[in-house]
Amino acid sequence: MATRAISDTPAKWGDMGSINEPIRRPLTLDVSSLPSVAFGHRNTTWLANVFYMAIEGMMFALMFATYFYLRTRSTDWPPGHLPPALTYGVTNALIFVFSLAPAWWVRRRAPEGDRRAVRNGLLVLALFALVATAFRVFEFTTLNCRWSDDAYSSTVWVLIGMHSGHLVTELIETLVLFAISLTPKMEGTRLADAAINSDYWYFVVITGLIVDVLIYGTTRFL
Amino acid sequence: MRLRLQLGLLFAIASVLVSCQREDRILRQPPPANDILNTIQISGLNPGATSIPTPPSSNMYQESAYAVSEGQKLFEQYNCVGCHAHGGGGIGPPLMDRDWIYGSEPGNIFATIMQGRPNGMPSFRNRIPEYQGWELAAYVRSLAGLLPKGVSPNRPDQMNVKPSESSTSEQKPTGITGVPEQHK
Amino acid sequence: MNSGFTFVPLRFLAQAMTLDPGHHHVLHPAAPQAGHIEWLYWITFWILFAVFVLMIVAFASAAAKSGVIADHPLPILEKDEEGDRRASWGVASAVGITVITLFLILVLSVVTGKRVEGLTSKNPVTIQITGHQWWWEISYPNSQADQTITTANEIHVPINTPVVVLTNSMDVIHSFWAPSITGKRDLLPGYSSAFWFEIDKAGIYHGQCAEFCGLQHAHMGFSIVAEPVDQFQAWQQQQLKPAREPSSTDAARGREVFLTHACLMCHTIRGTDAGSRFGPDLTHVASRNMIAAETLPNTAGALAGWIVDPQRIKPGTEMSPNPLAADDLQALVVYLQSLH
Amino acid sequence: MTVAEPIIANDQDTGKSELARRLARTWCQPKGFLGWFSNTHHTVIGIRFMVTAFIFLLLGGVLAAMIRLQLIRPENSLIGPDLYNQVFTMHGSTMIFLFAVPMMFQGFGVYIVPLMCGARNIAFPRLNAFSYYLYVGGALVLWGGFVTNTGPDVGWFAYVPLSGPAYSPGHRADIWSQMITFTEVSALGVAICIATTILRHRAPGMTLNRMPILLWEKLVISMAVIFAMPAVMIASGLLLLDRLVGTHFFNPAQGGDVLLYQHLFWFFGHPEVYIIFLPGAAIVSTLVECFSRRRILGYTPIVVSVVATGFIGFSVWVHHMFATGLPQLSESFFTAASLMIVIPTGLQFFCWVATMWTGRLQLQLPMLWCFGFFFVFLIGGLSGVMLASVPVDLQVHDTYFVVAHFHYVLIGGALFPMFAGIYFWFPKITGRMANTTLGTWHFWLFFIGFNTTFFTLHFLGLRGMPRRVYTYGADMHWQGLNVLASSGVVFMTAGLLVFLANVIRSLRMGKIAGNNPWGDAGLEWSMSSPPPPYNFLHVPTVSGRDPLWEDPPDQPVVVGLRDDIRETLVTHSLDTDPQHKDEDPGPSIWPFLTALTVSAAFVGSIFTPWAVPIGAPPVIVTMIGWLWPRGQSPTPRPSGEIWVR
Repeated sequence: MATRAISDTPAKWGDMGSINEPIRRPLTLDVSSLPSVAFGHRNTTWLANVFYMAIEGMMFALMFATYFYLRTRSTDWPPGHLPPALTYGVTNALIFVFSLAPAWWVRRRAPEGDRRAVRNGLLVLALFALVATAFRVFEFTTLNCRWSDDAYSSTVWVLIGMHSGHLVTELIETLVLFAISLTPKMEGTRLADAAINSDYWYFVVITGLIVDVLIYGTTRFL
Repeated sequence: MRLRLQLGLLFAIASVLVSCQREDRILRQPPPANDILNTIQISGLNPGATSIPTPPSSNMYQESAYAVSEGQKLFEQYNCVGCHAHGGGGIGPPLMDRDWIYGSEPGNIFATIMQGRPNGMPSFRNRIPEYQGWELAAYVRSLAGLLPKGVSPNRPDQMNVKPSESSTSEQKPTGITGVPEQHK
Repeated sequence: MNSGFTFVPLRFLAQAMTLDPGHHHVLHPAAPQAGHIEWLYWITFWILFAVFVLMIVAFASAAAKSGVIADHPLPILEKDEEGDRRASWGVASAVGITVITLFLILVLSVVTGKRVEGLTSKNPVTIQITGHQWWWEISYPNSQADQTITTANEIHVPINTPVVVLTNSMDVIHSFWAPSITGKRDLLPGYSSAFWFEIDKAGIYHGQCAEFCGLQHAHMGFSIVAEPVDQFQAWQQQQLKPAREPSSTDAARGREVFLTHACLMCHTIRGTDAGSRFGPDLTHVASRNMIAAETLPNTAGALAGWIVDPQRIKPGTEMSPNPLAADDLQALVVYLQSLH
Repeated sequence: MTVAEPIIANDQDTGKSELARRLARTWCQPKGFLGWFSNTHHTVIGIRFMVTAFIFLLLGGVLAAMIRLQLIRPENSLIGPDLYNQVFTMHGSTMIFLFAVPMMFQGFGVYIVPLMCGARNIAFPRLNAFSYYLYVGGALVLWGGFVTNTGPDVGWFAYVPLSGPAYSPGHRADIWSQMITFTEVSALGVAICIATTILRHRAPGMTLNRMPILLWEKLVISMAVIFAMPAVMIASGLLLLDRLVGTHFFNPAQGGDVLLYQHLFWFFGHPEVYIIFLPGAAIVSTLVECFSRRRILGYTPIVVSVVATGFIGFSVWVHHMFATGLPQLSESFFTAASLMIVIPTGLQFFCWVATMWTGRLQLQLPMLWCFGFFFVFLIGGLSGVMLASVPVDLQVHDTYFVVAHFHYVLIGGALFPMFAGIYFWFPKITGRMANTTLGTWHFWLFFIGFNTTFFTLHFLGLRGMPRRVYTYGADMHWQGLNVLASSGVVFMTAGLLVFLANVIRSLRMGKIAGNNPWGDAGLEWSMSSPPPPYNFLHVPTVSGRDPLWEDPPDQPVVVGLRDDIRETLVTHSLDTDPQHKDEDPGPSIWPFLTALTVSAAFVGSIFTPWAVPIGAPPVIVTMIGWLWPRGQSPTPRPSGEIWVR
């Protein structure tokens, strides 16, 4: 399947002649030779996804700010609780790191039009997301606090809850894309969507790691 | 189809009414009405034998979120907490469970508050106005989950030792600007 | 005023223009701090007024100079490099003037801020003000517990003496504001903050809660009674005493009513069994000018009306209605009015 | 693909050519009851946004009239404190969340941005339609609550702890918080659509330095929305959690903090002011240019100042919190920042004056409204300078002085430009001119009424009248001024009635407008009025900042976009080189269904947390229905086509 960069297929300006010459006929910019699918930053959905991540990232940033703001209002941290247990949290962090591999794979193979690779990559990614979600459920049981205990506990629960929301959303999205990839509809823009899905997974991983640092790290070392 | 429309309409009207009642801030209390205030309960052995007092208008307090929240405030103010804790019980019986020695109807609880009961429950007759008795009764019933969810206080922290939402004694002073040095 | 409502605009305008007593007015300062702020207000006002006039003149003359009347769109003007360059210079210098003006206002603001917050005297009076829905608890803390004065809604201060105010709130956010004295300060639950003021003219100044705090936010006033130091000390001595014993049978009966009804569930009268802190301290209630957080004058009639049906006067107030028998009510009012 | 027939310019699109017929067939929107809910064309959704928002302007106005009526005399018993608190909360929330942002940002933006860009539709039209339905859902939740005595009564800012579980029993504050979620998701959705449209669907040749100022401002506002709205969603979300599941974010007894809420709220709240004001300034810039009959003077400084406003707007939020007693250093910083934001706004004012000064000003009806804006917003801006100073602010904060100030800023910055914009684009939207005589009456009635009401409030504030009081004592001597203020309501109401009469009359018998009745330069005037469903017969190209004024008559047009599927052109964000072609997803009922399921989950979560797990599956199902690829293009795309990596 032929792939060519944009610079190779410039839109053709019709013969414009000189502006000063009398007008003979309307001039045109012929775009019929332009491609109808774009990968990477040229894709409009990619841009929307960036905006979406900006919104979500802003929400996470504000929750992080809330966490540190409430930290200043208490002398000991965590106030009257044991820090959350490490087992599931660290396991999940490792899962996140390893899950970058299939995401990277999908992102790389999608522009090649390699539907089989994309399908398999999505499946592996979905499995990673599924395992991470399962561990997340256990993670909630080892936080050593209940959200209704005090402000610290509420923040911890909401931070990890917010991230779980993203995790589940991403899991569903990956599953849906996987389902599409089993049909012949996985072509063109859908492949681009699969690549964008990987971008979003990176975002989920990065925010997840920061949340882990806050929940497991700052409670021990701050 | 028409039936469904009618049902829908009925449901809409009902929900409007429920919502209006639930949200009503009862600022003007009806005058006291119950003779029960002046009858004296001698023995606790025949609960409910005498006439149970009835609230001034049915469900007025039981279905108003405002009344329940006022009851919650009074529960703290009048130091009910001292014996019943935040529903968990202590010197007095717990109020969160479903065991009722003197009955669980609003009227029973109202009578308990107003008349007092043997073994420690004091009488609040003449101490608190009647409507506050009803508000307290409504709140106590909400502790046991006997009220609709939309009415009960939202925060499930009855068991917390600290007051639910007020300032504590240990506070961080802040923003002290322009105060003489010796005060800083 | 209620009955005399007429549509005579002139009358209302005339009334609007009359000077009120000047005890609740940003531009009628009675204290150095409010005075500094008034000075800043006026100097900023005149600077900005000049800006306003200049801008309006600019808009009007632009309209007058270039305005044409035509129903159909006129042709587009050719580019006029020279005119645009001159106009750009105009814009640039206007921006420059704006920057200078703003800088001037910033300096004035910071300087005034320092003057408002600076304090020289070393012997302040300290007052703890606690906000409640919807009244103010005032206390004059002292290291000895029995020397602490607690009162409500009426703040007595000596003149020409700095007063340090410690703030706190028992429920929601309130804001302490006496416009003739100084700017406002929020009373935040969970925070205790402090500020100060000083009054140099004796008088009674009005203040009001300025942060929306619920149903009766409108009726949450207070007053500041500024008096010479000796009067203030006399007042302090009086306040320190326990409540005076009833001197008549009516008053004695009134005390009985107080102690056997709902009153004692919320109020304190030092020297009696009533010791609850949920409502204002009534030990010296008769010494205050107003009741119900500056809503009613402290007269027998108003007091009786307030006791019987406070919800008519302040709907939503925490005070419960007390349907007392007429003679009980009479006695209670006599008793309360004897508590000087 | 080449177009066989001769190419006709956009401004001669009579709808009769073969190409026009084919495009109309391809881009047509479904009809009928279900079709109404499936429509995804931006002009339709934009008009719906504007009409709905205008209805809420009227409703909010009724509430304002109730407030003024209650305050007309001391100790008035017309409206009790309970209802009054609901009324002023509803007034503020309605005007900000249901009128100002949906009208100025969403409505105008959705309608005008694709037309100004030279695009055939907005980017992500389904997301756009979804945002509209969600906005309506939020509006219905808020007003449904109000008519069932569940209207929020905690102020439009809903400060904790007053709005917390202990002091706001029932569901009134929950309704407010959830309305925020609805309207903010809606605004965020539209922000993504508008920003993407501006960055990806501009006509070839409309490089960044040729973008109309209005597009610049829409881009900046979209960014401000994207970065500011999450703050209020966090604030209201945490409030909701505190109220419904017993978290303690704002409970001082358990380590929570009441000021945290204020920081979060105003971190959104102040950029919000610019989100409301910048569209107004954009309209004024457009109109000043058009009616001065010359290029606007100082294009680059204006653009820079708009961007600067967007940035500085994020660093002034603490001036809403001076009275909380923050450290003096931070007070000085925020005073300086608040003063600094005057500079870009002042610069815009100077550029407008200079443009008019050097131009050939035609004082037509929309321009009259612009002059109203100059006067009113100037006063608001100047009193804003006073408020930036901490000592003055401590005196007049939370008084009627501030009420007067922000009505001058918001009505001046949004409502006056809005009417200017309505009269200006009315011919484009409806195809008919609005009546000038009625419009002039409308202006003077509204202008006089507005100033009577709100200028008076300054004095009330200085006389110590706090905001949000349901009544006041006769001994405060506030009645005279209050009566004067209330009398202005009569004029404003009369003005609005004249406006409605004007709209109804002009829709039926207004003069036929033609393509470009004002002789403006924007691309939106190049097609017939109202625009055809495909907007542009040919996607235009642009060679100057003011296309219709500067472009030669033989300015090239884009050919080669297919007319049998909804193909759109994607260009480079900076230099607008054509990059690739995209396909508009077309009408769909799924956005509406998704909005329904999302609304159900949001509303349910007020009553029980279980609504989230129970409500999520229907949301997921409808989302999949929305995004699932279905159908085939009428003619399949050639296999082995060229992709861009």
